[in-house]
Amino acid sequence: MGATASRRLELVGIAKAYPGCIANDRVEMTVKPGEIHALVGENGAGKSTLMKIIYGVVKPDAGQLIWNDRETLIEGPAHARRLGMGMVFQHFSLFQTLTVTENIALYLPRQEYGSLRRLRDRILSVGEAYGLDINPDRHVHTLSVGEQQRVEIVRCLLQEIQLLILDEPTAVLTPGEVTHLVKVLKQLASEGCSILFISHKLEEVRTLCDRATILRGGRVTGSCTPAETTSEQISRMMLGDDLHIEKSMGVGAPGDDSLSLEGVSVSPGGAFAIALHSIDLTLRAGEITGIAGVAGNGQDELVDLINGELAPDAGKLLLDGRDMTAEGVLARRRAGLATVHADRLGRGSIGAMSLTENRLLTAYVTDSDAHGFLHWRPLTERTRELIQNYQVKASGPDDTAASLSGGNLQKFIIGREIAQAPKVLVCFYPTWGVDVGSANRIHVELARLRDEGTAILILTEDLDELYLLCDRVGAICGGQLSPLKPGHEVSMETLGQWMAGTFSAPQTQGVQNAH
Amino acid sequence: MSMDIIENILFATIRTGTPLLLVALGAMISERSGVLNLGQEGMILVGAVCAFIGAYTTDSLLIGVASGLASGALFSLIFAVIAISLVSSQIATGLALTIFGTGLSAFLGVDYVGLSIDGLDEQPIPLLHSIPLIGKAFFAQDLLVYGAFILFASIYYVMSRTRLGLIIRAVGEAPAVAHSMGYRVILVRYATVMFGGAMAGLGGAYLSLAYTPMWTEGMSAGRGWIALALVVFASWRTERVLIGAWLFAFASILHLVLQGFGYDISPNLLAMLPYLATIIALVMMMQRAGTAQLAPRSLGQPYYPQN
Amino acid sequence: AEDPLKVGFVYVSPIGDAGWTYMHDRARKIVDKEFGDRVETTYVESVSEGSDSQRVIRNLSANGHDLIFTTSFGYMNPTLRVARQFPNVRYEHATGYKTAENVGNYQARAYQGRYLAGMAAGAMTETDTIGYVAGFPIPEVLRGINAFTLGVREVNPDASVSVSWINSWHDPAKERESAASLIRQDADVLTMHADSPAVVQAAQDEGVYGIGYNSNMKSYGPDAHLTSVMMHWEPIYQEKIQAVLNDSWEPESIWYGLSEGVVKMAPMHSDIPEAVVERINTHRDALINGDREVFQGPINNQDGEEIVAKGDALKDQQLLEINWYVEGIEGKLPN
Amino acid sequence: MRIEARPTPSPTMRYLSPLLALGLTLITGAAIFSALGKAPLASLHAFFIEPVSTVYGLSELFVKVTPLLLCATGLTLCFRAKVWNIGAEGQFVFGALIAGAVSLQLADHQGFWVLPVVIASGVLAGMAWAGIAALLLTRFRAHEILTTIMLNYIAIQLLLWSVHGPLKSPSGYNFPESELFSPQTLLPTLWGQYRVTIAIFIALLMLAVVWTVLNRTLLGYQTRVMGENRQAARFAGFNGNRLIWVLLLFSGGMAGMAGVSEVNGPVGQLTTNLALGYGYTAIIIVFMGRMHPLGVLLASLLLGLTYLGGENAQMTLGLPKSITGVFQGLLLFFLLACDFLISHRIVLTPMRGHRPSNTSTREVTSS
Ligand SMILES: Nc1ncnc2c1ncn2[C@@H]1O[C@H](COP(=O)(O)OP(=O)(O)OP(=O)(O)O)[C@@H](O)[C@H]1O
Ligand SMILES: Nc1ncnc2c1ncn2[C@@H]1O[C@H](COP(=O)(O)OP(=O)(O)OP(=O)(O)O)[C@@H](O)[C@H]1O
Ligand SMILES: [Mg+2]
Ligand SMILES: [Mg+2]
Repeated sequence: MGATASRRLELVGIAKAYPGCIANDRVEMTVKPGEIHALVGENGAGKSTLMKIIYGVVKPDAGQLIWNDRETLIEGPAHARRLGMGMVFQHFSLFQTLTVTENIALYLPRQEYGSLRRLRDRILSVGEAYGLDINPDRHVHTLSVGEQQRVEIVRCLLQEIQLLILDEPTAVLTPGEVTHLVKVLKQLASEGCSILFISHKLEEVRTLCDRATILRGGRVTGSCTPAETTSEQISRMMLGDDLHIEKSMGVGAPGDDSLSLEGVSVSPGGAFAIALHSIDLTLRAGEITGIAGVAGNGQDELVDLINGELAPDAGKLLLDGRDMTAEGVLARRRAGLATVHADRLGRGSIGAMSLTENRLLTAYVTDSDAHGFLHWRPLTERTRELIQNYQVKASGPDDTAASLSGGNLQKFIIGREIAQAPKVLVCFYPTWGVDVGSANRIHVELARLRDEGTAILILTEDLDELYLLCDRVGAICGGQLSPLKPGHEVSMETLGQWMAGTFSAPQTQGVQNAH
Repeated sequence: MSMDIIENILFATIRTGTPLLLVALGAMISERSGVLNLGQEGMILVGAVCAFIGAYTTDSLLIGVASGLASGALFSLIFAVIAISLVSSQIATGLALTIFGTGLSAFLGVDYVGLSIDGLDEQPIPLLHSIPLIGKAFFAQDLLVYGAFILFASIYYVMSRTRLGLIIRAVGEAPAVAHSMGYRVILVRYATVMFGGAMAGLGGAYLSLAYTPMWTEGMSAGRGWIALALVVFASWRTERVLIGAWLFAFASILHLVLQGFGYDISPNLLAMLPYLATIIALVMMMQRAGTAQLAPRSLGQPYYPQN
Repeated sequence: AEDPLKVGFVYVSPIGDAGWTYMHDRARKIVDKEFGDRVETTYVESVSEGSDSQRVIRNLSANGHDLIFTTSFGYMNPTLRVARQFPNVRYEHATGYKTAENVGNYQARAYQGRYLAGMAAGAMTETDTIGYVAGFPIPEVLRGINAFTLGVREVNPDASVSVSWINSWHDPAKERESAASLIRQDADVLTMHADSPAVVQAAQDEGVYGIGYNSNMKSYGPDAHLTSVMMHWEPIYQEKIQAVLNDSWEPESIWYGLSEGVVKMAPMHSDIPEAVVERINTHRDALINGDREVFQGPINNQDGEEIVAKGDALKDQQLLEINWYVEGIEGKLPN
Repeated sequence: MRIEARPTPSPTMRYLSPLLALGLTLITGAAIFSALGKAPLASLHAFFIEPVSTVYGLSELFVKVTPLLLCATGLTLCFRAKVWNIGAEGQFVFGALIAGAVSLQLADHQGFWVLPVVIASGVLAGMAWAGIAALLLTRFRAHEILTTIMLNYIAIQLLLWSVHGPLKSPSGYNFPESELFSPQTLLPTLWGQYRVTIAIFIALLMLAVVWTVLNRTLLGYQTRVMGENRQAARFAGFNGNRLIWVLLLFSGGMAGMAGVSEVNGPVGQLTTNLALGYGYTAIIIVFMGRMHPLGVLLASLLLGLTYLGGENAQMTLGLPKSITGVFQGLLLFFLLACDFLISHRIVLTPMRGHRPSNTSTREVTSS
């Protein structure tokens, strides 16, 4: 029946408001059968919300949805699945402690659930048909991110699928994996399945997609045929004309060693942790070092280790030449280390507390008096300055961290750490989920800090950012660190191989955890 | 030690362990779905008093058991509404449930204190009950004990083999994900909490209809708390709940056994045994494996679907 | 008409349907009815023996009560403290040992009943083992156990009594578990010194005999119930209220038993042979008439040493302080 | 009607919700009273007003409040950091036991130092008892809710053992209670025949200290961060284990002090009945007072009142004692439920925009 429809999906006047913001504002769009349709837009433009509405996870406040030419009210995800939709969420929707088969079983409707043994066979055969091989018996937490995504896709393919929604599927993949995914998607489209594809990577959109719809502030601001449009033009549609982006960040002038890891190893702390294998890493003053890698390859552990939350089993950590291996977080902060964690609301800040209190979270090292008393007035004043200096959109120091948008909170946190004039700054995903304008401001600040002689380490998945900012680049995979080389000496392709665990140096240890 | 004595100790262990088993199984199910209900003690008491009133006024033990079950489930609904729908602190709400349940049961039971009924009788199963050593313990008990065995087996089956069990585990693991897949997290949690309530009510019914067929204020005597500890000890695994319940039951009758053998240890010191045993068991449990990963990952965290 | 005399009662537990507080309240109702308009009674139940009791007693005092009965041992010191502040109010404290100008105390010679019950038990046991579930090892309880054992040995010198301590006055589950454990040790007659009828119930369920305490516990074990040692407080309450009405109240320590009708035996089980009942009755009459005492020599302690010589008997003071077991009790005395 | 999350918690509701909860409790209470055949207003009067309508009544309220407030003050800090010390009861009992033992030892000593030594011993004992839980938590990661509850039962058995054994009064006819403490070991009362002791001032003082710590010190800040987000605390370099120790020892010490305030106050001897559930009630108080010192003070007064009210209702109305527990439970439930209104609001307007009709699938007239 799907094949006869002229429109697989049409949205008419879809609107959705959250308290305090309008996520979707009278959105209209059409998707044809067999079409790969991109949805692009800045952070918070409402892309994910729109997809969730289509998939029935979120109920719209107004508007109609037309599915295969019939107006349809999606009652919920189960209903959407019955209609032939599948969705891979931006933040994966897998249960970490269950096996692949169990995860997929939960996804299927009751009548299709059958026996787990039969389901297991089906998973294997679908995987084979699309080149998506996964071991159905493994627990999800033992899978790499790429494998987890395969699970998500496979479970959509178990049914006869007419529309596959992918929310930023490539953000977490190595270049090789992206190539493979593209192949799978093209195969699917050729079989008549429509694909809705969200991505911030405009080049990808241009090569893969037949059609693109651009969202801004919840509204459709245009649509285009990506192959015939430049990335520049698409950016303008997304962000408006008044955007100014600094294109170059200059280069660093490396000085003395500030932080050195010498043969540091860590055994996995829990079922979800990755071991680090004899990491050697030296950061130099006035230089930015960048480490690429797919999430979950040991970045968390590396950051925790440097921050002092995780004690190494072997090896040494030197800060400014002093052996700090046995010291805790506080001692390292006193010695001039600052860390920006990827988990903004989970670790970097406390949602329910005011910005003043949030600034104190790391500034207490310098800002409490000798007797352990706090004087709120000067603390508030300093917070006000911070908000001004970094153009954080907030009404004042008393705002809670949770009331800030992701990008603004990130600016606040980075500002907080920079204000402490650190000798070493570790930045984990400095611009994750931050829109282009704010990201640029953060980049400029980092470059300025570098010029003032701080040693900076950046861990990111965003290769553009990496090449833009970093003097030396490398990658981490399965808890092992690739060689670090000046950015211009490492091609995108090499870096991709490093991210996949193939380092140019001869391999001795197997990489078990990631793949 | 003669066979006879061992047989009798086993028998008493199973009997004493039954209310713990019932309550702990219920608590385990609701914790598996991510809800930590500290109101077990209150639910047991309400179950016990309602079971007793039901049985006394109608002269039917069956109605007694049913009212214990139903009252426990209904009573837990208060918790469900406040902690699940109104996203209150589960810890505070659970404690409130215990306090309220203790008061309410005493209040309801005022006119029933010390009244007597014919409790549940033992129903030996032909042939099986004469198996040496274990026959008496497993096959010469009352119907509620057999009921507990059956419930245990069903729960084991449901949790490990069925889609329902999978859904409960999924909800406890990541409620937001379960919601996004179309599972009614709130409904599941209501159901598991009420199931927990029903089991606690049944545990209460066992106390007031079989174990000591009468109603007395506070007759749960801390069993609710011990059941909660058992769940942790069992690391949320059905079969370990059973073992834990029996171990604890044994520890708690140990002082009677020892007195029987004429050991001269202060009964007060012996009465500490079960609690000490619980602490030691907890510590050992934690040493063996990080419970952080054994516990359902959303345990104790309120979830409110947003859409 | 004259204002009625206001009499207050403070109870340690809920009144319920059996047990210590039940019997006190039963007595209260009897005197309330008997004195009619001349007396008005109030009670407060479940008053914990900690600092709350003092407030409750004081509130009763301040509310115009003229005579207050505090019916649990733990009320002794609070009663004395309040009494100092209310010299015009009279207080009667049950089971204690202190008196003051306006505080008297009263006790029952329950041990007399225990002795008779022991005779019944001794006659009915076939295993020669009798179980005794007991709360705390205080003199009151030890007197009961000793008297009971003396009664047992009076009719059956081979029998022995096993005591199981539960460290609680009221914990039916424990009482029952103890009973079960005693039965496992071959006991075929059970009695208890605790507040609930759980032991009699257990006896009924397990098919052995049980002896009740405080109130008549026949209804809890129609087949098992040999008899009960019953506490009837109404003679004391009558006497004390009358004394206040007559303005003749004195702070004294009274210790009433079978003779005054404070201790009574419930009807004997029909299984008990006629001859045994006869013999029990004879002993009862002797105790009432003062022809004999329960603790009259010769009495040996557990180790076989003679404590009371033939012809002697324990004095009240010795009874109040008793802290040893008589011969025939299994196991050691705790602490 | 529809419920929606507020963008930011409502400060007005923060103050209004406890009042609303109190109102609902009173209404429900009145309903219960009339269901029991009592005049609702007179009953409420007997429950909430009469007990404190005399100076003596008021003084007794403070007698009741003293141990509650002391326990609750310690728990406030603990709970702020989400360290769930359910063991104030055991810490209370153990503090009382040791303070009692020391009081008995010092029965024949005179001197200004006697009372401070008694107090210190009780406080230290409470700390030691809480220290066990701290050790089990920090060293073995055994959950404090469970260990502290088990320790409560153990402490009570220890008390029973002591008063049946080593601390039993030699002249007390073997009854399970200690000698009466001699006067120099007792906490001085404030005035006249009333039983309020200086411990109430200690409680109020410590409450002020807790307020200062929470609002004005780094320690208090760290405590609050711990409670909001353990991972953030760890990330920031706060020593979680040390904080757990500090908080548990503090609340244990306070509970121990509460024990002293009771045995060396109105009770004046060790008995088997010291554990009246103050430690558990204090938990409700802390939640009712939403972990704020002033709220805790108000809540302890209110709950203290429900106890006196329960006794009074028994005396004057013949209501069963259990009504107290029922009232406390109701109050807490209403409070927890009303707190929902701080973060959510009820919108009475119909939903914005139109929604597709109820038929799930319907042909669209294509044009
Ligand atoms: N559950 C929610 N409650 C309140 N506001 C929400 C909720 N979910 C999303 N929003 C808001 O709706 C807006 C759109 O969010 P959405 O997630 O759709 O953005 P997006 O385009 O997917 O952004 P990104 O590129 O960062 O993924 C944002 O301002 C967001 O803060
Ligand atoms: N779950 C939520 N509940 C309530 N409000 C939310 C929620 N999520 C986001 N918001 C609000 O929506 C607004 C936008 O949030 P969001 O983090 O998505 O910003 P954004 O538009 O993506 O900005 P940025 O580009 O800086 O990331 C914020 O004011 C935030 O307070
Ligand atoms: Mg965003
Ligand atoms: Mg998105």
